[in-house]
Amino acid sequence: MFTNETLLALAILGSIGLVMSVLLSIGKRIFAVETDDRFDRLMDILPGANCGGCGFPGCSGFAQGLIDGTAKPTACPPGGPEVTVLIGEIMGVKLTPGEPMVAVVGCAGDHSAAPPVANYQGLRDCRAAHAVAGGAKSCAYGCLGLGTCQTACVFDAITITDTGLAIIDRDKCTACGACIEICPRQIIRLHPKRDEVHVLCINPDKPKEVKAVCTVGCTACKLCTRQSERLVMDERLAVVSPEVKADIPASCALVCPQGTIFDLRQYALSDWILDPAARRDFEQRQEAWKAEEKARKAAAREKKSASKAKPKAAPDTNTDANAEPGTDATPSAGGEA
Amino acid sequence: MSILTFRGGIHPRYNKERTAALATKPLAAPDELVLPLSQHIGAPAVATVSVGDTVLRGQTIAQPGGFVSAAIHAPVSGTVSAIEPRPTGNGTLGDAIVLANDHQDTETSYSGLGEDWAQADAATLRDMVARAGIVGLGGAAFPSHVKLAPPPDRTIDTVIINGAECEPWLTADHRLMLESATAVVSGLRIIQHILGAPNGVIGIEANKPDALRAISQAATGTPIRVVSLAVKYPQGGEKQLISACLKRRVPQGKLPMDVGVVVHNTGTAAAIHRAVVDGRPLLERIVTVTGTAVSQPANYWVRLGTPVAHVLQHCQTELTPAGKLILGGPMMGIAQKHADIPVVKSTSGILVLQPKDATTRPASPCIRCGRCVDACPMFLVPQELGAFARLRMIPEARAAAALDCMECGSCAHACPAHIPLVQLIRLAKADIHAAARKKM
Amino acid sequence: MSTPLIVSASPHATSGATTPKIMWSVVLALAPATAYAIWLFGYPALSVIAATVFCCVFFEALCGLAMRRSPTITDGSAALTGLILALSLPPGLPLWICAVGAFVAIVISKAIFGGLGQNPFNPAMAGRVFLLIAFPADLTRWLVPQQHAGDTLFGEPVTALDAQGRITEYGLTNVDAITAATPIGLLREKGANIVADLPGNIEFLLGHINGSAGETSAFLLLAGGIFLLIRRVIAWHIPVAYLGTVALFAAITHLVDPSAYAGPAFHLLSGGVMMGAWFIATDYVTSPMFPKGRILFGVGAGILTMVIRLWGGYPEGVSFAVLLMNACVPFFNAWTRPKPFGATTATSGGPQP
Amino acid sequence: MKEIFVIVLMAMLTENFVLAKFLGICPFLGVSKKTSTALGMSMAVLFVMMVASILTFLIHHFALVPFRAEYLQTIVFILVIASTVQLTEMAIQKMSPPLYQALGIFLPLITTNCAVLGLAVLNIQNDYRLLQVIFYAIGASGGFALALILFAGLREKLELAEVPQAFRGPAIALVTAGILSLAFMGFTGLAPAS
Repeated sequence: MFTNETLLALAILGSIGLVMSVLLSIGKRIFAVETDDRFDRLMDILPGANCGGCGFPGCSGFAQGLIDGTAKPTACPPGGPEVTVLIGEIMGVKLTPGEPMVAVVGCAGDHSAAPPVANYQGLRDCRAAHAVAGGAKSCAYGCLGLGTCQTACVFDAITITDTGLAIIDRDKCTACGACIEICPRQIIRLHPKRDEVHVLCINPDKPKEVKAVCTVGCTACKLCTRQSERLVMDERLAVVSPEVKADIPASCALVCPQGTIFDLRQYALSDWILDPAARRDFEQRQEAWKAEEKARKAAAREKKSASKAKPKAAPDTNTDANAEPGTDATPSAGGEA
Repeated sequence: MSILTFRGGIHPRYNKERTAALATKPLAAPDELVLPLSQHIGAPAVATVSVGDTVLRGQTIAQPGGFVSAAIHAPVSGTVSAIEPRPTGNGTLGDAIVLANDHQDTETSYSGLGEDWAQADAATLRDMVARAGIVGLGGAAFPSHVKLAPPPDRTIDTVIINGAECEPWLTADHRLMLESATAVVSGLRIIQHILGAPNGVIGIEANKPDALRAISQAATGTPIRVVSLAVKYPQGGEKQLISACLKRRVPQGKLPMDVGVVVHNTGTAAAIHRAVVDGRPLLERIVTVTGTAVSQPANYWVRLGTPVAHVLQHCQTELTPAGKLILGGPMMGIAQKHADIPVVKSTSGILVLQPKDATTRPASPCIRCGRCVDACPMFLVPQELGAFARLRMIPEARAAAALDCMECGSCAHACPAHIPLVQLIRLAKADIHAAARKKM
Repeated sequence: MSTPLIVSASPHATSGATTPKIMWSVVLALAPATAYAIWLFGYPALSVIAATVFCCVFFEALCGLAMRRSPTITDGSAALTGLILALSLPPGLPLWICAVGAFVAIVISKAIFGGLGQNPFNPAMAGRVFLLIAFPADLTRWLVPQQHAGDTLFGEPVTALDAQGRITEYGLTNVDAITAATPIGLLREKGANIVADLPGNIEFLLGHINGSAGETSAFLLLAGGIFLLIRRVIAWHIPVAYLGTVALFAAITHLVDPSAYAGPAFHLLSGGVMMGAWFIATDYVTSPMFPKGRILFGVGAGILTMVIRLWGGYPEGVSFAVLLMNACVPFFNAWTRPKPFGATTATSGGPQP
Repeated sequence: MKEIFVIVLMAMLTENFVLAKFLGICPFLGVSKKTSTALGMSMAVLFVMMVASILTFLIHHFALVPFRAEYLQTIVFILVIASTVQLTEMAIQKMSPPLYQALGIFLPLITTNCAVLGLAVLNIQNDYRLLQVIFYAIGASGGFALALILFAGLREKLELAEVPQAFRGPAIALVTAGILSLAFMGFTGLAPAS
C-alpha cells in the first residue's frame, strides 16, 4: 500500500511543513503581542446597533471602554437589563439592572393646535428651522415636526404625523437618548416606563402668551396639582415629579381645561393626537366628570351648612373651600382658542 | 487709482440705484420705542432706570453688563412704560426697555472734548466711546471700545475704515460718506490716536465714485490713504478687506489685530467722532428702507428702538402675504416673521420683497459644478461641508475648516441647485461647537 | 400682524443659474453638430438620436417613480446624456441596441447610484463602452455620408452593403477587403501612409467623413464648446488640457515615426476627441471640482486616449479614457483641494467627493 | 528587457488580476471601504505575492519536477502561501495594530486569496524564468493595488451619495466594480502577449 510515490509525497510535504513551522514559531516569538479575549466575548452579547446611547463610538468602542474601565456596564440602553447582567458575568462584577426608561415628546401642539405663523422655506431639519427665527411655529418651545429626531432614531420608534408632530412608540423606544440630544428645543425627556400620565407641554411663558400660541398648552391653572401630590408646579408648568411616590387618578387628565395632560390608560398616544373622535370622547367624559364633581361639592356644602346650623362652631375653616377651582375661570369644556 | 480686490467672491445684482441718490431724511419718532438690552455681541446691558421714571433724550438708561458689552441711551425724552421680554430681530424674546415718547425731545447736556481731542490720552477717549454705547454699525455690533483696547502685546500699525458696503440694495454707508465725510475722516484719526496706529486707510467700492471724491477731499492734508476697491461681494469682509488693501493675510483662526490691523465701519467712525467731539451717544443711525415691495424707498435717520412696522408705514409699504421682510441686506440679513420688532444698533437696512422675489426655489441634487468653490472667499469647499453637515460627519467637517466659514452666502448664491449651503454649514458649525463642549 | 411672511435662512438672493438652464444650454451647444449629423446621414442618424434620447428620458422617469423621488426629467440631464450617447453611436444602429445603451447609461450607471449628481462614472460613456463590448460588430459598422452615396469610399470600391445600406466590406486595391472603418479605424488598420490620401483636413473640419454622428463636423463641435466657454457653463481647464495633451502626444509620436503615426491635426479633428474634450469630459458630476484637478483630469484623459488609439485594441479611446479618469476623480479632488484662507499647513484629509 | 516591460504592463492593465481575470474579489470588496486600509492591504498582498511566487517557483523546479511530483503543486503552494500569510499577519499586528484592526478578517483571508495562488500557478504555466516570475509578481500586485485603491476612492465617494436602500453596501460596490472593469477593458490588445 505504501508505494514509494506516496512515501515521496509525504516526505516532500512533511519537510516543507517542518521548515515552515520552525519559521513560524520563531516569528511568533519575535512578533509576540497579547490581546484581551474578553473584547470578543463582549462584542457577541452587545446588541450591535452602534446607536451611541452609551456615549461611545459604536459597540466596539463601548466594549473597549468596558475593558479599560471607562464605561459603566449599565450604560447600554438598547441592551437593557439582560445585557447589563451578561456584561457583569464577563467582567466578573455583580450588577443590579437599571430601571427601564422611555422617551416622551413634551408637546402635543401640532399644526391644528399651534398653527404656523410664517411660511418656513429651507432645510427639512428641526435644528436648521429652529435657527431661522424659530421656524414657522407660533410657539417658541413647541415641536417643529420636521423629523430630525425620526432620522436620528436607530430603532425607528419615532413617527412624524402629517400634522407636524413627533410621536414616540413606547415599545420600540430603548431610551438610547439619540433623539433627546438632537432635538434643538429639548422637548423630548426620559420618563420611567411605568409612568402612565404625562404633561405634554414645556412652554413656561405666562398663561396669556401660551393661550395666544397654542390651544393645548399648559396655562398653569394648578387644577391638576390638587388632584394628586405627584403633579407639582415648576414655575408656570405642571410636571409629574419623579420623587413623590403617589398614584395619579384619572381625574387629573379630566380636570385640565386645556387637555394638556395625557393619560396612557384612557387613550393611546396616536389617537389622542390624531383622532378627533378621541378628543370629542374625552371632552364628553370631561363634561360628565365636571357635572358629577359639581354635584359632589354641592352635596358636601349642604352637609356642612347643615352641620354649621346646629352648634355655633369655630369660624368656618372649610378646607373644602380651597378645593374650589383656582383663580382661573371655571374649567370650561375642552381647549377654547 | 488701481482697483484692489481679493480672490473668490460673486457679482450679485446690486439694485443700489434706487436709493443711492436719495438724501437721508430724519424719520419722525414713534409713540412707543422698544430698546432691547442685548443689541450687541457680549453680555446684555443692565437697566439703570425703572418703570415710571422720566428720561431725557441722550440719557443713559442701561450700563454695560461687563467689559464686552455696551451702554444704551434713550433716543427720545419720555417715560419708561415697561421693562419686559419683547420680540427681537433674531426671532427670540429678549428683555427690553419700553419708552413712551412725550415728543418733546428735551436733550440732556453733552460734554465733548471739541476739536482739541488730541491732547486727551487713549484711556479717556476709549472711556468716552464706551460711555456713548458705540458698537460696530456694519452689522456685527461688536462693542467698539473693546476693539480699541487690543492686548498690550499686539501693536496696531494700520486702521482700515470699511466703506465697501458690498451688501446689495443697501446705501446707508454710501449716504453717510457723502453727507458726513469729515466726521468719518476725523473718526478715523481719533481711532488712530487711541491705537497709536501710524497709517489709516479708507476702502470704498468703485461703484460709489461720489463717496470716493467726498472722502478723498475731506482727507486732503492728512496721511490717510483712500483706496478704490473692486465692486465684488463680500469685499466688506474683514479678512477680504485687509487682503485687498494691504495684501496681508490674517492666518486661519486668528483676528485682524494679530496682523497689526483693526477694521471699523464708516458709521462707527462717524459715531466715534460725534461721541468724542460733541459727547453725543449713539441714538440713531441711517437705515435704508428698500426692496421690490417698497413703493417709496428711502434712507432714514431712524431712532434706535423704532418698531419696523412704524418705519414701513412711513414708506406706504404693505407686507403682502408670502412676501419677505429682512433686517439687513439680502446676503446676510435675517428674515422676520412679523414687523413689530425694533430697529437696533446693527440694523443697516430693512428689505421688503414681493412674493415673486421672496420664494426660494426647492433644492435639487448637487451636480458638483464647483461654482460654490470658486465663489468662496475663504477658499473652503462648501459642497463638501454641506454633505458633511447633512450626514453629521462632525470630525470631517472640522478637518475641512468649517469654522472658518463667515456665512457670507456667496456659495448659496452661486449654487445652481439652490442648496441652502449656509444653513447646512451653520448646522455643521453648531455640531462642532457642541462636540467640543461635550468633550470639555 | 398675521400675514404669513416667508422665513428662510440667508442668503435671500441667488444668481439665477439653475441646473435645467445649464443642462439645456449644453444641449443647445450640441444642436448644430446634431443637426449636421442628421443632415449628413439622414434617417439612420435621426432614428438613433431620437430613440436614444427618448429611452433615456423614459428610463429616468421610470427610476424617478421607482425611487419615489420628484421627477427630474425636466431638468434636461437625462436628455443630455441621451444626446451625448446617441452622438457617440454609429448612425443606423438597430434601435433596440440604442435602448439597451440608454438603459445602461441611465439606470445602471446613474439612477442606482442615487440619481443626478451621485454617479461616479459618466453615464453616456458607460453606456457606449457597454455597447462597444457587447455588440462589437454593430458598433464598428459605418454609414457613408449621403453626399458620398456613390459606390466608392475614399476612392475604394464598396464591395458589400448590409440591409440598412451600411458598408460591410470595401476593397482596397492592395489589401484584402476590410470592414469599413472610420479614418481612425483606417489608420489603425493600415498605418499612417494612408493618411496622405485621406480626405483633407478641411473635409474633416466640415465632417464629410463617416463615423459616429458625433465624430463628424469637428468645427461645429468646437463652436459649441466655445459657446459653452463664453456662457461660463464649462471651465477652460479640461478642454485645453485634453486637446493640448492629445496634440502634444500626437506631435511627439509623429516626429518619432511619421510613417506610423499621424500628426496632431489629424488626431484633434477626427474621432471623438473634439466631442469628448468639450462635452463629455467636462460633465460636472464626473469630473473634478477644483481647477488644478481638472487639468490633471484633462491631461490623463488625453494620454489614455492616445495610448488606446495608437497601441490599444480599439480604434477610439475617448470613452475608455473618460471612464478611467472618472475613477481617479476622488484622488484628483483630494490632491488639488484649495488650502483655506490663511492656512499655514495643508488641511486636506483623505480623498473626499 | 522589452519583454519584462510587457509582462508588467500586461499584469497591471490588460490582464489585471482583479478587473480582467476576476481573481481576489473578496478582499477587493471587503477592504475597499477606506483608501488607507486599501493601501495597507495592497502592501500586504505585494509582500505575500513576492515571497510566495519566489518560494513556489523554487520548490516547483527543485523539488516537484525532479521527483516528478507536479501533481502536488496545488497543496504545496497553498501550504507555502498560508505560512507566508501567517508571518505577514504577525508582522502587521506588531508593527501597526490600527491597520491590523482595519484589515480584520481579510488579512488571514489572503491565504485563500485566489489572486496569490493564481499568480503562483500562472508562473508555472507560462514557464517563466525567475526574473520574469519576480516582475510578474510585481505587475500582478501592482494591478491588484491599482484596482483596489481606485475602487476604495470610488467607494469613499459613494459614502456621501444617497444610494437607494435596496442597493446600499455590496450591491452598489459590485456595480461600480463592474463599470470599472468595463473601463479597464479599454486596455485589451494594448500589449499583446509576446
